Amino acid sequence: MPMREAVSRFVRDGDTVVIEGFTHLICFAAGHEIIRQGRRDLTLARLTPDLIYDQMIAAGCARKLVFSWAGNPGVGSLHAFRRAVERKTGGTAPLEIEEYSHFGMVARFAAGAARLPFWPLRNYAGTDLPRANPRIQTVTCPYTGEALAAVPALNPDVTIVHAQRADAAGNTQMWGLVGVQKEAAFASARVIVVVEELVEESVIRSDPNRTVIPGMIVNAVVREPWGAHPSYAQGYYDRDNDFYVAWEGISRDPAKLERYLDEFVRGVPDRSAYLARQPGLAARLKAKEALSAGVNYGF
Amino acid sequence: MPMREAVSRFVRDGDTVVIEGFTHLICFAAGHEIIRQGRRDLTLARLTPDLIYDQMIAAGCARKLVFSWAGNPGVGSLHAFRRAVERKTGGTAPLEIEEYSHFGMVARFAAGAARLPFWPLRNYAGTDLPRANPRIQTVTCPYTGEALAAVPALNPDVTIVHAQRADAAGNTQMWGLVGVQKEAAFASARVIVVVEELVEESVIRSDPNRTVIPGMIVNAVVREPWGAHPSYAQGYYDRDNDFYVAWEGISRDPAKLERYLDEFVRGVPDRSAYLARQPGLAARLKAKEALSAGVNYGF
Amino acid sequence: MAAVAASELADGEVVFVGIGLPNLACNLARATHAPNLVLIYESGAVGAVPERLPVSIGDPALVTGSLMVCGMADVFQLFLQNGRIEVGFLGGAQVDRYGNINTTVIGPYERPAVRLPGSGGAAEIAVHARRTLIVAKLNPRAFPEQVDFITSPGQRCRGTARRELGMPGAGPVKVITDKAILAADETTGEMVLAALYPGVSADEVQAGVGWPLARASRLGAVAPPSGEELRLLREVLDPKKLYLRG
Amino acid sequence: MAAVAASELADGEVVFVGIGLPNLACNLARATHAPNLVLIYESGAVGAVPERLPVSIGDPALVTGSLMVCGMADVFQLFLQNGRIEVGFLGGAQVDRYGNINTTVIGPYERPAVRLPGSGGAAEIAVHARRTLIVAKLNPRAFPEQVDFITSPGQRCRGTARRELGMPGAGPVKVITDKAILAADETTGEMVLAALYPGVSADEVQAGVGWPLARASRLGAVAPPSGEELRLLREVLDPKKLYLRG
Repeated sequence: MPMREAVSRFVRDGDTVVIEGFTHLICFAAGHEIIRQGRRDLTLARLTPDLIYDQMIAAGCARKLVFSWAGNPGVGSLHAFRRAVERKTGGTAPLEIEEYSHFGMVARFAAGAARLPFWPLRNYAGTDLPRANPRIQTVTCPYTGEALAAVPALNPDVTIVHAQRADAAGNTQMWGLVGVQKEAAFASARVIVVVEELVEESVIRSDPNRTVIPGMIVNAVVREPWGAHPSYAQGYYDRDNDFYVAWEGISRDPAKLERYLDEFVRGVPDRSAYLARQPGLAARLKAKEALSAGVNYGF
Repeated sequence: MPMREAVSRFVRDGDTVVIEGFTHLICFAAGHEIIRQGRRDLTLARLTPDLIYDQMIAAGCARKLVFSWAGNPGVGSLHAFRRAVERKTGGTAPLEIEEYSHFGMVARFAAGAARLPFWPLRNYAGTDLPRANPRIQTVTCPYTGEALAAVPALNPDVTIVHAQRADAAGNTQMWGLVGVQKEAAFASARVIVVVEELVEESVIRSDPNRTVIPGMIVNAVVREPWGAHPSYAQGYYDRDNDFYVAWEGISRDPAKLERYLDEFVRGVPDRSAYLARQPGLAARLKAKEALSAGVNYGF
Repeated sequence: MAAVAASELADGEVVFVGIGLPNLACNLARATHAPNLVLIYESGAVGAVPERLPVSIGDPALVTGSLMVCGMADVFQLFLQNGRIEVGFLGGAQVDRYGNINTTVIGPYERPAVRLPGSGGAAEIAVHARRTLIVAKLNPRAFPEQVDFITSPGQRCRGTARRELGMPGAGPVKVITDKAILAADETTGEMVLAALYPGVSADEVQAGVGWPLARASRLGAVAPPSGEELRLLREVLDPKKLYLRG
Repeated sequence: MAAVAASELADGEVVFVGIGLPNLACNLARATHAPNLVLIYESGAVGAVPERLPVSIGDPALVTGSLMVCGMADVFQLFLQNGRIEVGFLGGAQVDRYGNINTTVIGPYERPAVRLPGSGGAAEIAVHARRTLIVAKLNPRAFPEQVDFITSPGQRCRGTARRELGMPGAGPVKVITDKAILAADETTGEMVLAALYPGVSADEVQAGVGWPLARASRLGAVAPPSGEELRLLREVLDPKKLYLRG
């Protein structure tokens, strides 16, 4: 399914949207298409909003952000996010925030995926996080009587997962850092899978332990090579660290950020056009080969 | 480390011992060595006691069994277990039992692995299981107020995991059915890993997503090819279904069972001698080849 | 029974498969009217396409060529508790008037006459699968008015209706026997006679059931297996008659 | 600072590594006295041997050739909450008298003067790691008497001692700065001056700290980095000076 159709059918105004991926496999292609289609009032949730949510916030898609670490990893700030939260001039409409730690967000997805209303964890004693976010509660252990922290389930309307490969039915395999993608997908009412390669079912069946998301929970499969750029796909292309560094300068200046969106997001019809504007990417970022050996599944 | 030394150093009288593996990768070699070394008063825990715990119960190693399904899969009963619980003549000392469902046992290991005192699950409404086992409790959700089922953490003294391969430091990879081995190992105070093949660290490092148990939680690594027989190892050898069928006749008759233990367990010094008494195994059970392709970990 | 069970499955459904007859029924359905049935085994194999009839639910043939293999924590939390399983198959030593199943003990729990294997995954399948199908041969000891021990909850457990107990799934909707199909009455939750096999009388069915068996308002007739179904079962799916006994 | 942080690590320890200086320190320790240090990143890479200095904790170089890659649910539940992490490294915009760290906001939470990134994994690292090391440059705004927001708990949180809050880990035992090492007093939990860098006076340290700095009973001297350490840092580990600024 083309990305345009997947977003048009499965992402709606007002939805809670999750584009997951911890540094790795962040689906910028889907985020850009959501901006192009002008979605509004979204609750954007993920551990690390990263550049893609900064762009979506700048583009006015977001009403609320649910997160645990909002920065530009190794570089600095997400300035569109900061302007919205600090209510600085040049910021868009105020952004509601709901904040956890990484463990708290992971636990929220785990609860959502298991369809439990909460998840217990040992955390937050002594911190100001429960004061800032009253949804962080405690639960009493029926055996020891002790109070553990609890976070509520997160069940998104739609989760978008980028992966190395899937078959046409959405049986999806990924390797390298897998973050919380499995939990987010199982927690979600709808799932869009975006892949570097669409492969035959036989490829999936030849190594079933690598399957992270089964086709039965997937609503749309989109083939979009380089769809995670400037994030990366292990075995396909490296992270575009130069762009992450450049984002500091772009996002700090609202006018520059607008120009970026006009040129690379709103100003292109789709991902191929986005790539066509950056002809040097493959030469700079294409992955070298470091193949693993296969294993025997016979009996 | 030889199996004899691993059991001698890390399995003690009175321990809670887990030899996990769901049909697949059940470490009979370790169970037999525990019988040979005459361990007593063990609490044996696993989802499916299978033939190995039936043998350990018959040999008098067990004081208590913690489980969720005690049968001979596809064949019939575990008769040593039944005699002990039904207190029939020919049974050994009475066996204390603590019984859950599979989900309950999985949840107990999950809690143990996460070092939480309990794990919540939706289960047991309407069943007689909580009446039979008062350790099955309820926990109140802090968000919805509803009562969910809870089971207590299971933290074994020692868990024994059989796997296809590990390096000398115990970094362990397995594929095919992986059951609850990861959770059981992380829940455990001590971990013994038994493998078909000891491999170079570089083999492990070439495919890190396949690593299920990290060396840092492993106390001993034992190389013991065919150590799971009559259970199986995907890619190495098939399950010895004939032996599972034969066990019905052997275990039904306490005298036959004793003769079996004398000949194949107590009567052999180690696993090689056990295998030497069954020369046709490889011809009958050696796995055919069904290799998966490798994937690229480069960047 | 295998053919009748197979006919209860719709194409594309996600089925939690137990070993034995249910496995045979699922593979028959896949070979006939439901090629897109997704078979999930509690061992962790998803979308299995076994090239031989599996002897256990942990058979290596369920892994080779499957779509996904996951750990059991995922099976129970992400698939079953998540509500992704549409049909669960259950059997048992005892099935009672309300579809409660006993696979734990005959006699008192503390001092059983017969110790059965226990729940395995059956308790949670009965709680979570959107509907369950019970497969069991008729005889009065296997179909008592009330089971000795409720391992898997039915439509009414010791006087309390399933709905009041807050269970997500619809529970046992049908009991497929070797002589007839019983079905849960929507109002009372009681298992009533719903359809007879060819040549079987209602009295014969009553003789195998330990409670006064009511009848569904419209009594159906179970079609006999087709020649093709019999051929598949006998020649392709279970040539060694591992499960097709009797 | 990198060399001082490296010297705090013992061979064979399991370290939860953050990006930047901690990463440099860990790799320096591995290259010198602690070749068996196990590096775990919150991204899921265990036993990483990065062939280039990682730019982020999710860098692909941390995956290639690592011992294990696991999901983040495992990182936080099976490694961190399980108690397997011996050392956690933390930094922060503000560090206070009791080692509480703020990486959330400067100013009030609802209307911050500066919005910082937030906790990430820092809150749970401070709770669970058996001990944590804080790395931060001295200056009075970064070392206030009390942080604006406690993101990661120290030895005493808003009047309550760590032990009373039931946290498994020992919390921040040392603060490694660019001029001195502060250490938590075992009785009061207060960060006190423990050791001075060569040529630094206690007054200079006090000038960078927003509370009256007590002294440990025995004041130590921090050894300067060896030639070999400097060579490794400058030529091998961070030749592009990604983290070795200033």
